[in-house]
Amino acid sequence: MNDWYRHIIIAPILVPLVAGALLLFFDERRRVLKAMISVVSCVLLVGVAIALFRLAIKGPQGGFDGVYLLGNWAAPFGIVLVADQLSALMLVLTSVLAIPALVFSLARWHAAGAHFHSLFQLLLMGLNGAFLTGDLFNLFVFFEVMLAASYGLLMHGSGSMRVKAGMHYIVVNLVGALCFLIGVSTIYGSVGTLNMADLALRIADLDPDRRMLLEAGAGVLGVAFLVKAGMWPLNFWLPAAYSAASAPVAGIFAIMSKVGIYVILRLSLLVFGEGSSAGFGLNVLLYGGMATILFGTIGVLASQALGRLASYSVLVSSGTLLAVLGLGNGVVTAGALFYLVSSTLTLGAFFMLIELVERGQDAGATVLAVTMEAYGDADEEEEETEIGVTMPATIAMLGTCFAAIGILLSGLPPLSGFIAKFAMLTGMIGVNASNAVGISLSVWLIVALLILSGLAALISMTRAGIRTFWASMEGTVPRVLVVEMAPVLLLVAVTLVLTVQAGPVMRYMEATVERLARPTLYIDAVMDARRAGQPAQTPVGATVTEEGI
Amino acid sequence: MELVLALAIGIMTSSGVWLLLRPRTYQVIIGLSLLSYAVNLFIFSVGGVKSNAAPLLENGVKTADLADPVPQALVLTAIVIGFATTALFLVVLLAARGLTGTDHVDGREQPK
Amino acid sequence: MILVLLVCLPFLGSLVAIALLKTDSRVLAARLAGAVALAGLLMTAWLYPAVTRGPVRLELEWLPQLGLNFTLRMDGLAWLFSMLITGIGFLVVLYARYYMSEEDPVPRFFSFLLAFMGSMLGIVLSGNIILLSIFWELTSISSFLLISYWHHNAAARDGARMALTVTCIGGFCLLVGLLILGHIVGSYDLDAVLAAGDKIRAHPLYLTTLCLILMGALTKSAQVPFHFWLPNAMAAPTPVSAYLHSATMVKAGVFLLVRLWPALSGTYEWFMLLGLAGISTLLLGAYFAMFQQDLKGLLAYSTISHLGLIMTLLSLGSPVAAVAAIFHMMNHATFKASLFMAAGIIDHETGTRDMRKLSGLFRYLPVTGILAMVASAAMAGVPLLNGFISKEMFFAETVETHADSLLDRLMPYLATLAGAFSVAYSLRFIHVVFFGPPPTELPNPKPHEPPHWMRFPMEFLVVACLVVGIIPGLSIGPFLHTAVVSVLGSQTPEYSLAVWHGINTPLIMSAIALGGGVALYILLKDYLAKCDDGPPLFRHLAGQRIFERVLVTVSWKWARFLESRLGTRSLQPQLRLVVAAGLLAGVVPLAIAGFSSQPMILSTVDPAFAAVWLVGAICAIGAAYQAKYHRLAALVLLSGTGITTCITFVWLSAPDLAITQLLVEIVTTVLILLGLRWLPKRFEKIDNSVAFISRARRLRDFLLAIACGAGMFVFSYAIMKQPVPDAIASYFLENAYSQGGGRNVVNVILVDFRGFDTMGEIVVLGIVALTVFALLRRFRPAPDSIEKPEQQRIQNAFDLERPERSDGETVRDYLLVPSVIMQWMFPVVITLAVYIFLRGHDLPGGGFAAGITMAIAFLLQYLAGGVRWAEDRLRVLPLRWMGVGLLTAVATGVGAWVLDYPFLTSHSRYIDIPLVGKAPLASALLFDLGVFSLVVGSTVLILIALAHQSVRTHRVRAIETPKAEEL
Amino acid sequence: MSTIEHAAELPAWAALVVSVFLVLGSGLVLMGMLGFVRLSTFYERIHAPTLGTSWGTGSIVIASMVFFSVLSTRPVVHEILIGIFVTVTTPVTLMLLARAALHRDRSEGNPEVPEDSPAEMPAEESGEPAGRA
Amino acid sequence: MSHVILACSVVIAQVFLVVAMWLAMVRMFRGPRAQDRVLALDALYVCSMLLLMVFGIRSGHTIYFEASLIIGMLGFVSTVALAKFLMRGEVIE
Amino acid sequence: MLPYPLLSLSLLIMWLALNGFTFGQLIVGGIVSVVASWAMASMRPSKPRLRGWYLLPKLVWIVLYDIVRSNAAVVWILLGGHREKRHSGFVAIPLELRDPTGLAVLAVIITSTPGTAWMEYNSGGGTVLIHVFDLVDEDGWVDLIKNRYEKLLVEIFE
Ligand code: NA
Ligand code: NA
Repeated sequence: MNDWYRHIIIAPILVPLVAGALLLFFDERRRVLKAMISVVSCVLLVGVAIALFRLAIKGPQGGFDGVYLLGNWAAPFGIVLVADQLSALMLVLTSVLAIPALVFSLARWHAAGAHFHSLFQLLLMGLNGAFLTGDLFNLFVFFEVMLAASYGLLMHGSGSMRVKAGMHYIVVNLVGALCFLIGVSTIYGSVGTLNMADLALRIADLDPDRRMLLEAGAGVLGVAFLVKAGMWPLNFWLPAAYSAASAPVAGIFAIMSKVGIYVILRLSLLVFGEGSSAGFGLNVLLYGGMATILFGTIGVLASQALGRLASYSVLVSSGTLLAVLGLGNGVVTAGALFYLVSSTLTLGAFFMLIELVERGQDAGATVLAVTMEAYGDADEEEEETEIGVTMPATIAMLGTCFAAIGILLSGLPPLSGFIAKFAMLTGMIGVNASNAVGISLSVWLIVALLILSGLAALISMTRAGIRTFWASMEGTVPRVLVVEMAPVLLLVAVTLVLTVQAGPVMRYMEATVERLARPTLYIDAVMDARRAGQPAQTPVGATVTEEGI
Repeated sequence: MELVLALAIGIMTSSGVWLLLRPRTYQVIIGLSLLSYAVNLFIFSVGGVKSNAAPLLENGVKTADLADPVPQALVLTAIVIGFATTALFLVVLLAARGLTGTDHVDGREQPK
Repeated sequence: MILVLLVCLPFLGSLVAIALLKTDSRVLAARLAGAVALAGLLMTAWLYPAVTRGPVRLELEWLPQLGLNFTLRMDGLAWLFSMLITGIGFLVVLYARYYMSEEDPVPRFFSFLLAFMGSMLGIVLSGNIILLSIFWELTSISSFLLISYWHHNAAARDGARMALTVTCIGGFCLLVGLLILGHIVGSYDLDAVLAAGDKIRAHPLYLTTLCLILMGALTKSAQVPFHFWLPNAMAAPTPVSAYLHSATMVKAGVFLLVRLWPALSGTYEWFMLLGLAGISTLLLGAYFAMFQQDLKGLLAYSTISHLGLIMTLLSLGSPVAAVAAIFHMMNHATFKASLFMAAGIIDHETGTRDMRKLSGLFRYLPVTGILAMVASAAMAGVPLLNGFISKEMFFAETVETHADSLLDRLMPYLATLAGAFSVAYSLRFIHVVFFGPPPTELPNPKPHEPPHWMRFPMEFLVVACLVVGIIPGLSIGPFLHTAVVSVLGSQTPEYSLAVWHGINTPLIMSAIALGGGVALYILLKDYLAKCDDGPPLFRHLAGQRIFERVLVTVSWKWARFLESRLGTRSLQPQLRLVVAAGLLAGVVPLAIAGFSSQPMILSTVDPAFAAVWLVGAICAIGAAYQAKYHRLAALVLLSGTGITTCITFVWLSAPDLAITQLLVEIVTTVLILLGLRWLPKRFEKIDNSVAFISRARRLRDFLLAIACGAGMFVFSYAIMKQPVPDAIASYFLENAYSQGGGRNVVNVILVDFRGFDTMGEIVVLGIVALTVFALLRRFRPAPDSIEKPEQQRIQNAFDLERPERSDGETVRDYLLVPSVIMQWMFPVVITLAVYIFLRGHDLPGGGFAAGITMAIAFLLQYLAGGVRWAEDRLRVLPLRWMGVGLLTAVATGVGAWVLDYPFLTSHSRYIDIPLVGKAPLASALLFDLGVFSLVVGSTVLILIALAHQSVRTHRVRAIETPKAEEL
Repeated sequence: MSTIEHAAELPAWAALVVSVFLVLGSGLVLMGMLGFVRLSTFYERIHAPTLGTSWGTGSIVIASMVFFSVLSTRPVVHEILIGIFVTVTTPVTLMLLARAALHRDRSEGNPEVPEDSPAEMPAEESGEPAGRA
Repeated sequence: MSHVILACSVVIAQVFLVVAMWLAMVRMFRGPRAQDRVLALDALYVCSMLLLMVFGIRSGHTIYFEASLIIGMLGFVSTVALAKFLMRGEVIE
Repeated sequence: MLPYPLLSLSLLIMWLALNGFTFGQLIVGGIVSVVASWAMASMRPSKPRLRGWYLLPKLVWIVLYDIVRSNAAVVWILLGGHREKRHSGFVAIPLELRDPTGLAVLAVIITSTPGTAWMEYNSGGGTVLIHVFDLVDEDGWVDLIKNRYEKLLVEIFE
């Protein structure tokens, strides 16, 4: 542990935590300062994430094993953080989404309630922790950190819609958390470890009774992740929650459903990748994912409000990922990772754009007005009126962004949505599909659903776009601030970059999947990680104990 | 002992699930509390059941005889998180009740 | 590189044009567009010599591992089409420069037009079939933007949407088809695909890929039954129609089939699918065209019909037919573009396109009239015009036998009939518009010839029709040959483009068609003049209406129905599902593995323990039973279960858990009580006649609850019967003291081995406190809860009505004695908290338990004296406590970095304090201090925030009543 | 029946003392709870648990103190804190509950409970004038 | 011998206390009023506390003492809150 | 430094009872008890003046004795002794004691003693309403409370 830069692995967790804690010392009135702390933290996070990303590319060959032994306890006894390519990818994605969402909130949302920035930072902490941890129970803890922060953020700004949606969201996720606990403890009870690598190692020679329990535990655990990932029929909370959340919050929520996916991907390949429990639960993912795509598609078509449309698009995205992961096909999984990145950014941008678009239709304004009601709180009345100038060509920009998002969602060229869909399809039925096996019925079904969902997105987005921009926005130009427009543009621009740089990006995804497909690499890295020296001070009592006990 | 504990967990789970599925927010919060008792006991039970073997190191006690400390640590974390989420849910149900005027979980009486 | 420029220049031009949006310069944008088109034309022309020697290729790596590269490839066919796209593009730009009106945002128009041009060039130049499909979709998108250019017009919006929807459906199918094609061939490279024709046709997936690719081609080329979008796209500005809907975009479908002709054609399936679609489109299009009253509608159906003709030619699979198809594509582009321009001029000058209003325009627009007449003649297949030659070739091919079938044998007759129709509508177009009495109902009563340069594109195209019609071999011949060779390669047949082949079957068919057409028009003339409701027989078969109805039904009605059926917005069904899923997930693996409850070694049952649990279980059931109507009773019973759980923890060797559970229990009870005040009153219903449905629902929930309980019972029983495999527990037990410096293993795990979990856990608590605070700041009680509770009202009224009693005396007396005791408990509980904190590392206790205890100390003071009393005396700054706690925990962790150890590495040592002796000092203790501080802060914040609501509602009341009491 | 090995070295007198106090204390608790269930009015029932909180608790505290003191051959007195705090805190609950019950009975007009007004108290019962001492 | 006496008395004490808990629970169910239930809860707390003390004697460990102490010192907090709620309809005014 | 010496002392004793007596614990306990009594000072309670603190042992003895006696009495009643004659009822007792701490001690005594329960205190009239389990003679009770407890408490606290 002599290389100081190894500590960077924990930085994605500590930076937002410290920022969140520091924010508590300042009064709500000191908004500028709070915003600055928050922004600095996010910028740091991007830097840290990119640094980790570069280290992860170097990999073990480059002298970076990516394992961090917390408290200097060797695996499996202590908690380890593991920054491999997949984690690094998710970290970068999180931070790239976080900055726009945060900047967007600075226009006005961060002032719509107390402690926005703290909650935002702690949400990032939870997300990053969930992506980094290599320990099942620690994963639970970070899930809870993330969820708790998301509860607060979801209801940020209050209002009947948000609180109702928040209540459903909370209850369902509480039950999910209970499932998580049951699952983790069953796994501990049957295998005797909480470390994921150790678990993967021990699962190889497990007697049948224990294996049975382990699988039952993993099943219950899976329910928790599937609830989070939004698999049908466990996902009805999601449209309500995501569409009720304020725009920047919904924007950052775009990555939350991906946490469930991430964990499923991680565990299914690590723990159930090989051995006699191999492929455990894949069918559930496959068919559940397909059902989710279908449900999401139906919802997309049936949605009148843009917020619900976007939320159902989240489901489509989740369903696609689940179904594709359920195929258990490495080539397709690489495409799925690309899709994960692309769709997360798209949805993030979409949620933020919706507010801007709807502002012209005075829907968003009323929501805020309800919450702004001065109900005996004098300190809330000083709500500043919106300042700033309406940008030139606002409508054109909004329209362009809307179109771009429509194109992204329906998987049309030229943006990354197409590349993502193509990358998955080509692995299923295209050049990269394995020729020997032939193409199974379920693959055809997924292909059909992918196409259908794209089509549904197209139909709904054109319907909504026409209604919003051409049929009703005549004359009323929404007041949009630069800090609100820029995040959306930035995210769309990132998808453009993803398209142009599809080659290198895909190479990274393939390398990631390749590494995931070889769990021994992960296991060895974790289990062989060396403790830093010996503890500087052995307790004096140590010798006494050995005699005494 | 195992049988008693398992039965207790089962009964609390049943009661909790029943309440969880009721339409009033108060029923749900009581149900969630019951369920978290059940789950805490479940986590605890995973480590096996030992009486009078608390994992406190004292001179002359063989460590192998002591109860498994890991589930206990997990339960402690679970208790804390359960407490936090119960508090949160309580406040949310109050806020929802204030905003919607009803204590129905869907924020309105008699959903179609 | 010039290929890249050729494709990219229009897109660049498009971006530049959109940047001109603010400059209001109509002319500038048009000039830019013209320049781009002209440059494209010149570049294409310049490439001709190279193309004659073989395809010009350029490959840029893009996504090589997935077989998608930016490959451009220009062969003869692509060259011919590039010429067409850039050439007609240039003419259309010229035309549009005059056509577009002052009010329109012209730069946008040209921007879209250029984007379209680029996409179209991309299609024809793609050397990778996936790249082709990318450009294919781009044409759909840009055409959507062009059709909806006048988006304030509902017809334009609907037409655009329909075009987009239909072509995108096709586009998606095409993509899948091309992917499968790539799968069969093993590459997406066009050359590889074209070289693998035999392999493709022999593959089991051939039919699938063919159908999917055809879906793309048929939708794009507006073939029956997907033709309906094209007439609706006529809401676009006429230059768009002239460009997209005659010359270029609709040709993409047939172009694709020509492109893939070597790979896909020549099978029976190919013949039948294309033939059926083509011939029916040919006939129906022509038939519908006759009955149109809108000039552009007529042209649109005519276009559909001609595309059907091309499709039919392609279906035949013979090389000569392919030649004819390519040739006719060119011819159709020239005469149809000019006709659309004519229609545009008429519309522009007269203000209408309705043939019932138009009449005798020849006297106003003689030049336009002549041009239109020549172009119509070409469309009708009159000799000495380009349309005639390709039509002759078509007739000749239909006579041949290709795949012996009914369709094959019927083809000559059907072709002739369609020919007659086309003569009839061409004649009608000219006759109605230019001849007859002077018009009376024109919106612009005095039409006149348009500016010369607006007419120039038409003139040029009509001259082209004539030149090709008279000297085909010298004009188009070589270029066509290059194209044909590029498609057919060694299969290139002998063919001649001569005008006169002698009197043969095709000529007779032409003559019949010509004569029949004239006769048909004369017969139908009067009927058509009055016909308002479309063609007879097919009046009700309006594809558009069917499509819209289907779309609305499927994408709206069904979707909404299914959404409500497959989803729910209520909480209970959701929970039911999640719970059931959890149950299944746990039970199914057990069932699959064949779980059996084998006889097991169990420790003996302690009757006292069992008896205690009898209490716990009954309390749990009682709580479940009472929670609806007797909230307080349920809470009390819940506490009963809680205390039983504590006893269990003690009994089963977990004193830490018992303490924590107890403390949490106390705080939770108070919390729930604090909340209870804001819930509505609920009285037990006397009415016992519960509806059957709700009773059934209850039964289901009951069974589910029982099942879950049984599941958990089995699950926990199964798990308890097996000891945990020794892995990490013994390590903790053995090393807690030697390496963790503590005797309480649980606490050492919490603050050292797994201290990171604890850090996360306190963060959760902190977050929740913040959320609670934020949420309660906006708290608004329900109307029926704003009032003070009944008890308080009674007691206050009692105090008020007695003269000897002061206001609030009842409550003061009530709390007088208890509050003394509660106050004196304050320092005692603080001492207890310190005690619990300090002993944590070695004995049950620790930061969390101590924190809660401390919070209870504060809580007691609030209970004893109320909010204002307590806050007069205590200034707890919960947020500070929380911040300090978090930072302390982090700082402890980071402190290890200084010694170059990982985060949270603990250091413990015993230090000698004078007089006191050895005292343990572990960094873990500092960490625990952070935990303590955060827990105090969070718990107090939650409690205070809730308690404050009672005070706040007084304020609300104060605001509501004008005579506000001073606070 | 579980045997108590660790108590093997306990002298017989101590075991006897501990046993007596244990049985006495728990017996008192049981008696109290029996009364708690059987008594008919709330005001009567409120007396019953005090058997447990007074000498019921006291006896068991003494038993525990004796037991551990003898066992570890040093005075173990911390149990006395339990006795003290139970004695001090239980009345708080009882008082508050009793007053709440009074309030409820009065507001329901129950004739069994006295009216809430010192003025209406019979003169002979307030032997001295209510004034400051 | 001494530990047999002790074991007997411990068992008797446990049985008495558990039965007392049952009785408290009976009152908790029967009510009839909320204050009866709260009183029953308070009694249940005391019984539990004593049961834990007896368990401490039975196990010979003092580590279970804190749980009893906390019930003894802080157990009244929740019942006080309940009682105050009954009297005032509100826990903290 | 020491706002409530007696409190600090009690806390120190409590600390030592909890942790066992060592010199180290004495120091730590001392610190803790002082800090805790400062915390108490911030609550600004009505400061009790223990004038007759020497009478405390006597009071404790009387109370313990009475509790034992009334325990027996109540047990006897519950076991079925003279059930038909027993009747319980309220007794209002006028008090001179006004010191809240003294009242609190009285309330604890009355409530802890089986057979009597503190019902309600009226600060206006200075009367307390108690409930007696076995009420034979009302005046006897008034007399008992006033003479046996109140007098002593007045001496101690006022
Ligand atoms: Na008590
Ligand atoms: Na009493």
